[in-house]
Amino acid sequence: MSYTLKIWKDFKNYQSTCYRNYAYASEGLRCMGSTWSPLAPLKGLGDDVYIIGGEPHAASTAGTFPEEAREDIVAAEVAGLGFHSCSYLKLFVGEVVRDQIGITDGTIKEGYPRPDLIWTTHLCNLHSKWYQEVSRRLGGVPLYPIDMIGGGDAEKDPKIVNYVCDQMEEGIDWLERITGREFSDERFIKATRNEIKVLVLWGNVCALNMHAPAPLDERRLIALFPPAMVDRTTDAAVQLYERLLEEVRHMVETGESVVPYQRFRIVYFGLAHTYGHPEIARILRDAGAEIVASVYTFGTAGNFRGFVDKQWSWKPIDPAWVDGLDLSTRRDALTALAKIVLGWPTWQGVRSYWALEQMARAMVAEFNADGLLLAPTRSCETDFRNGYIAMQRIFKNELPTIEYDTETVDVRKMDIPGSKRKTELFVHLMEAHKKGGA
Amino acid sequence: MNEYASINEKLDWTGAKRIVAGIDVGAVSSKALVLLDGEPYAFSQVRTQRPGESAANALNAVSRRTGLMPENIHYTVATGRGRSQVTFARETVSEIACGAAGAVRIWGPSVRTVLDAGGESCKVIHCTEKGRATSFLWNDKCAAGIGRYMETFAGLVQKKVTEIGNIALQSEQFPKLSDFCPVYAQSEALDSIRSKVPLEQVIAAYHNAMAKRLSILVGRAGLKKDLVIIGGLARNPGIIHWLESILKVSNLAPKLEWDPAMTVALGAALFAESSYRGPESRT
Amino acid sequence: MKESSEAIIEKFRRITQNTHEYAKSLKGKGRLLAGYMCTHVPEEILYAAGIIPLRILSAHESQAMTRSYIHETYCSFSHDCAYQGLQKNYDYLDLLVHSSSCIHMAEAFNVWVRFAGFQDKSFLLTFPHIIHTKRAGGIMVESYREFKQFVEKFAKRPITDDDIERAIKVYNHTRRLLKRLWAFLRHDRSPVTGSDVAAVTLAAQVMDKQECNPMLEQLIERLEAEPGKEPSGVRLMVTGGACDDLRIFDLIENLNHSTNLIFMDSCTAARYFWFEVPEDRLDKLEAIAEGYISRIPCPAKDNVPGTGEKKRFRFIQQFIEDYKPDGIVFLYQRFCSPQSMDIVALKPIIDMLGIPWTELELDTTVPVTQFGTQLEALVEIIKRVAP
Amino acid sequence: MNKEKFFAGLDAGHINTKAVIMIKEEIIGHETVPTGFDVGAAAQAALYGALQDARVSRDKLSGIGTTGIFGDMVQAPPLDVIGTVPDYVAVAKGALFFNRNSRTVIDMGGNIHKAVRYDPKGDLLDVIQNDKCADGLGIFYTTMAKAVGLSEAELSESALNATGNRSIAIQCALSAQSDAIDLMCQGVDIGDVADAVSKVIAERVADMCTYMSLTKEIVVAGKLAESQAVIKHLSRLLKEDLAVLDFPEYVGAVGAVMSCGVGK
Repeated sequence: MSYTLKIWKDFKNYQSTCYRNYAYASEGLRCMGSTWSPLAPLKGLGDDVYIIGGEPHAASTAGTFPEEAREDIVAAEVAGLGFHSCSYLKLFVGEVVRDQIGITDGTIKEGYPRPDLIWTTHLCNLHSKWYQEVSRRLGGVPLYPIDMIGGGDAEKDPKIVNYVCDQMEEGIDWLERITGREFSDERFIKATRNEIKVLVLWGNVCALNMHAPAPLDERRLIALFPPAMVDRTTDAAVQLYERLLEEVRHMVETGESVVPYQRFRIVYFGLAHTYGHPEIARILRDAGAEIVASVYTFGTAGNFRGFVDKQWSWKPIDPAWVDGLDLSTRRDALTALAKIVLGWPTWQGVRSYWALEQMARAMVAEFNADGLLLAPTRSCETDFRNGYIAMQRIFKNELPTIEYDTETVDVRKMDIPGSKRKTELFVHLMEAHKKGGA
Repeated sequence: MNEYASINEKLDWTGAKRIVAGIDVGAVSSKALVLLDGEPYAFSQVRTQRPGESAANALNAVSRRTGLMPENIHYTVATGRGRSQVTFARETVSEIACGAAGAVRIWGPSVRTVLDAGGESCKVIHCTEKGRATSFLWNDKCAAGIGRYMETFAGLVQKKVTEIGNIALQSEQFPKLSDFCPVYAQSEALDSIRSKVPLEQVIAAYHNAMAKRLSILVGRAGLKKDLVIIGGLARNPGIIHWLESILKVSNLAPKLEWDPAMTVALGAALFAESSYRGPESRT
Repeated sequence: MKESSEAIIEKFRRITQNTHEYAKSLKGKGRLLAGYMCTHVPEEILYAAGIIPLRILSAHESQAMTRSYIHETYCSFSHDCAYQGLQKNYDYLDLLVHSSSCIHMAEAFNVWVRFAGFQDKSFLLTFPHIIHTKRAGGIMVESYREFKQFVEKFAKRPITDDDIERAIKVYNHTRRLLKRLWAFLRHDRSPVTGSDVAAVTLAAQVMDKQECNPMLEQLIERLEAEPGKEPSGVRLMVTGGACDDLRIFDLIENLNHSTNLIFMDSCTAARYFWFEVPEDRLDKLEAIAEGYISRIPCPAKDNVPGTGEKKRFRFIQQFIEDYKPDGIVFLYQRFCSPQSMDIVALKPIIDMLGIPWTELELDTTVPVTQFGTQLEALVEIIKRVAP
Repeated sequence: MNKEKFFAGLDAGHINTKAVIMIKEEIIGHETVPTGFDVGAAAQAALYGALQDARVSRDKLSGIGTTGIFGDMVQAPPLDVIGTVPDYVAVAKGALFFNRNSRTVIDMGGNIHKAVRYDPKGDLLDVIQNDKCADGLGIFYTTMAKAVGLSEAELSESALNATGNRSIAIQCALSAQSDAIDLMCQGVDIGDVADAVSKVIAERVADMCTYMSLTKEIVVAGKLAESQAVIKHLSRLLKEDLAVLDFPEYVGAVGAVMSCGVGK
């Protein structure tokens, strides 16, 4: 009997409310940028700060309006964007070009709401160039990119942590200049604690999937982390994730799962596509194979123990640690924030093959995986493509490993036939492996 | 169609003052077009295999049809991807300039955008009312070979390339194929055998996808009206239908009296005509 | 009898054709060699320790063997460079140095380190991904310091400030000479062709600067003495990404129409040397950082915090003003996303200036008739050709 | 004669559907027809063609084993299918049938290619399938033969006689075709173009194979295996001796029979 999450609706509502606030806010501040950035500084400007983030927005638009999404991407290409650029980016810019915005509640608002400022990060080749293009198209929106230098265990490198802190500190002056508002450290510090808390709570939820049966599947995981991406600085967000953790803990205690039939446990590296492409998920499900751990859903907006003396672990961080953090000064808060953000698994893998490999090894071991599924994203300039091919080379002889191309939101580039073929083969190889064959 | 030649019976070359030829050595087929005193007289088309030979073959096809011998031709201009191999041409001009010149000669001075949908490449050309190219966009690598892949696709569905275009008109509803890359589209089409999609729908979907890809190139270059389409794919009603509906334009269908695949060769012939008459004739 | 400019250029060209042979000749002289894949590596620090830095170049050999190491959608330059490692073509290198670069070249570096035996003889410099942050200089100095310590340990000798100052001056000299060479292209009747300048510039990236500089001086001296070549034809400027395939530049100057290649804005051409490191500063590493920040930015790192401006565009507009191109060729690696993000914003500017352009999408192979047609069509448009 | 047990193997691929008729360990008839978007009809046609070739009447068939990408779609009566196996299983069994010492088979089909490693019983040890961008290599080969006006056999022939050493893009069949045509338009000798075409196919297949340890003996199946030019380059790139199986196109179909536990 598969379990139904009680908290599901509240998550959807939280997400939609955030987008509605951004789309329809009559006053207050509209802030745009990768929500894959430290968000708390924005909240130092007040509670009436509404955020829209590139990746989560593009992803949810594609999830909510597949056909619109396809047209958005085409519109961006017609507008001259690169045929091989990030398709999250193209979908996002496509909405600007078409002067409309889709909201997760299923409505489309005519007239693209112009942001007051753009606050974002830069790590891959495109992250901040994305918003340069948006800014250009909207006639020059002030843009502050933070150089998220690093990869590997950057969060342990004081020179990098300081570099990121200094940029945020200057960023705060910039925010005051641009908005003419006074920056409240009190608000900022509160938001910082919330932000870190949510990231740690999500890490705890994910780690519970180490149990068998894993309480959550990829489809739920991909739907449950966006709120943390959209705006994780609020009390509401913290409460959501506390309640989620509670509920999933209870599932584990009672041995329940959203998909109880789990013959094979799969570790997945790639942007979640099984959500948008049930036909692939179905092949796995029919064979009782479930993705129980994935670096994208876990590590994009979640923190774990990570590197402890050069050894990676997906074990969770005790949420109480967050309450104990000393955030008495602005610099304290910035430092804590820089460390937590630099500690995101997805980023540590971007520019460090050894970190990526260690994460994969740890995930396979800690989540007791029967197979490794690698799905590099064709258009992704970050770690959702880097190193993946080499990983197949490295892991293939250790456990059943399959690799096929996928895409974030551009269905035109997905390898549906190939991924179906290879998924069937994957199941076959895991069967054989269990029997002591392949 | 391995060799084909047509002739304007109303004209007679024996009395002509100026006999010039345009040779368009394309990636898939080579065409020759002869002007008599500036009027289109004969046209031929052969497969391109060895560009030099194919160019000659195209001209010979005209000779066989008309008795007009290569030595009777006063001036020849070569164009197309294989133009450098046409040893008997007096000069060469790019298919961009020729496409613009030819299109305006056929469709008139209102033409501003020419979509040349050929066998191996697609170009979008902007031009003046006098047929001078002012800018162009060449297909990106992922949109190469749409024309030849259409032939291959016809083979896979076991139809003639001349008939699939009409079959494509039979369905408006179908599961979409990738409109990013012909190889993906081909693979997805083959995969749709499994989902038992009716063949005419697969054919329609493939045309829709390729037309979508072409329309992205047109949009990217900028659609200035009037738009006309030339090249081999312009003969394909399915492509025309979907281009019209995607780009929201009309009358893309070829003129009855004019084979759009001849347009670039006509342009080359126009260059030959003006070169033969001398610089003063240049517009 | 003095060597003619042609003879000197031929020498440079031969070096670009036989980079391994040339490098091994340096090794024969007992020099240590360090290869690097991205021009953000501070060559001065290596040079100060007596190590010759040379840029790892591709071989334009169409191969698929790297597809099982790097994803399809990485540029052909990174695939080709990775292949050179897997083929052991650079095994004579004592060291492989890289600075956090675009993701594509970073993957090529990873392949060398993981699969081509460079694990224990490689160094990755932490380098800003945004070159214009206020603190970029600061963190560069810190990582240069770490790098300097590594090099000292590797070369088993201390690197003094004087060593670095000497290296800075040698490299600045090369940069000034290259600028003087390029200056010929500004004028009508240039005594040197753009494709030759491209070849010389490429050679300079794999040469010991102490051998390179005298050759450059000689060449410039000869060229200054020579009358210009035939009046220039259509002036074409290249702007884009890495391209070490000289066949492209030769093609641009060997069309049916007379053309001159007058500028190449790319990291294998102008971006490599179009800056100087301040001399005689107290803090040498700070000076180097300042110099490298003042370069024509790589599109992947170009974003001014606060405004989001692309500084690279200022350079390009200046080059257009100074070198007066009739047409522009966007020459970029297929799959290089930072480039395409720049081109989409550059086109409107170029259009406003009324300069025709075309795009050449680079792969390992050169489709001569396609590129040739695109370029001839561009020239015809510039010359307003019509029947 | 009536005691003899006849079995049929059907391999329904993307491009072609192949049928063999076997008695014991002997292939007595075979036939290939284009799949052409009607798997059922193609299967029937291939089967009856093979039966005619074997001079065996339909009712003598004791059973049919099917495989291939659409192997599970030919179940429609009157075909009495006794078993269906995935293409990678069949090709392993088939390869073992043709060569008892083989342990790895490289299968180069019309639209996809793969390599399979197996134990002495023909059971899977490892499988690798091609990347998306490497789809359609067989189709590409056929298209290029047509483009230069040669048969596929002639294409291989002229490639083997090539004098130059030309390269074309390896990104995908599309880029390769585009480059090959570019060479043609430069007036490059057809043999050199053919060689470049064969080389690019071998490059893609060889690269895929490097993911796996290829246990000896290594054999090659699939229609592309008929191209000596491709095999020459493939063996050079893998630095391995490759044995092309007899009837390379029918390895899957034979494997389908073997997989049904018959023919023993």
